[in-house]
Amino acid sequence: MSARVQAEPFDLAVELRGFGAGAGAVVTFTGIVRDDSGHMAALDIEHYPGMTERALTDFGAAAAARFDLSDWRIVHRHGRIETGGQIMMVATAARHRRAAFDAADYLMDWLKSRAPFWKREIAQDGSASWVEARSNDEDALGRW
Amino acid sequence: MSARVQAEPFDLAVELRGFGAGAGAVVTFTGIVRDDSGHMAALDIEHYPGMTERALTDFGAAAAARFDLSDWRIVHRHGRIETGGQIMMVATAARHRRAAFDAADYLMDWLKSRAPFWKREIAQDGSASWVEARSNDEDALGRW
Amino acid sequence: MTLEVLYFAWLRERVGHPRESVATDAATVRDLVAQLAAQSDGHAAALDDLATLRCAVDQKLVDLDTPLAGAREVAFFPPMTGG
Amino acid sequence: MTLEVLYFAWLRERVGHPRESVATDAATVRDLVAQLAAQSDGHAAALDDLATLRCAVDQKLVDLDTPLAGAREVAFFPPMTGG
Repeated sequence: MSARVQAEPFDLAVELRGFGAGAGAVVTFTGIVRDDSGHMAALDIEHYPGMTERALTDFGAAAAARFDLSDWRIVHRHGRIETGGQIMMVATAARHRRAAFDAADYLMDWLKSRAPFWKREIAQDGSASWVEARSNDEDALGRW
Repeated sequence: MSARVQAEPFDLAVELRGFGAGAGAVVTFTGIVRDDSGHMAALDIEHYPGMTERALTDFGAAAAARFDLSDWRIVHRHGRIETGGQIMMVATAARHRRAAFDAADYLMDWLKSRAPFWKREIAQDGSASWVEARSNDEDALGRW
Repeated sequence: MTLEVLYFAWLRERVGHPRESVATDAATVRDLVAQLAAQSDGHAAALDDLATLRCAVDQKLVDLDTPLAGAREVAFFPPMTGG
Repeated sequence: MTLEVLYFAWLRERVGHPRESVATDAATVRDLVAQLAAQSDGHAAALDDLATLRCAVDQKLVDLDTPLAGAREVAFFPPMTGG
């Protein structure tokens, strides 16, 4: 049961070592920098130190209570991440499959629009533009 | 894009090496032997060699087409698996989160009631009993 | 025709063996089930409940009314419990 | 009171710096926004669109009508894009 914000890459295998002992179902989600335009070099992710850790810990605790998780983990990176690099991961462990899936989905919805991260796309020519929030990310919270 | 049936344990980290290159979202599900009764020692999983591989490959291909996956993997074990051991995993890679989540969920629904595996619970006293199919596993397919 | 018939899980246990070659004129899976059920008490017990009986013809899941013409391998088993 | 005010993402770029200490009598976040927007063209541009403006008081997300009594740190930023 932990949340971390870090510049360094993470290793899913290391994060899952000993994760969810006693659970029946473990779900992981990994977000990866994707180049949709064909011109992107990297993402640069700004965050709000202090608030970020607090928000992620609150989301994890809320998910654990709601879905009766036996374990959860959130790792989110900040700073520059090249195309193809991992941005973040969540892992959830529960007795049953449905709870593990739903909890991971729930955490992602909260991360997308309530965790203080801001993505900037860095193009191959060095120009940068802030990623705009999508209204359906906000709408997604209405599901829960 | 592969399905495997094996007696040996698998290592999620090894399975994910190079998995989903170019995707934006990777979801994994891992099923673990859970002792609900407090008396269980292991699961023993029987399968239908030949048909199993075919069924898993068909499910994977169907999920790939339906959810536009860039990659998928299914590994399912057979034989004796001690409590706490991994039973199976699916991994899905897609451009977007929703597709990766839904595809993993879809594959699990199919695996649960259409892949030729039969679980037997081995109690600590050596007695064995076949796991009964749950009607909601069957119902779950109606979602898709 | 001669079919290779396979049994899995508790059907296998009740029949007493995992496979057998069966000479049959059965037109459908349902006809074959009736023929097999008459073969022994174990077969009868294994094939008793048609509502929960699952069947594959040449390794594809089918229902009981599937024709057997051209089939080589027929498998019977209880509802699956994988995943 | 004196508040520590933080800006993130393109709000930070428009304001020109990431944080500042602000002496204020503002009763609510909305009052504070009005005071800050009058401070410079950069502030005005950053705080222009109240519909998309997001705010945290002492590191908790709040809406614009939240009272500032007892607050120490107020942050302004655009809609978040994590995950």
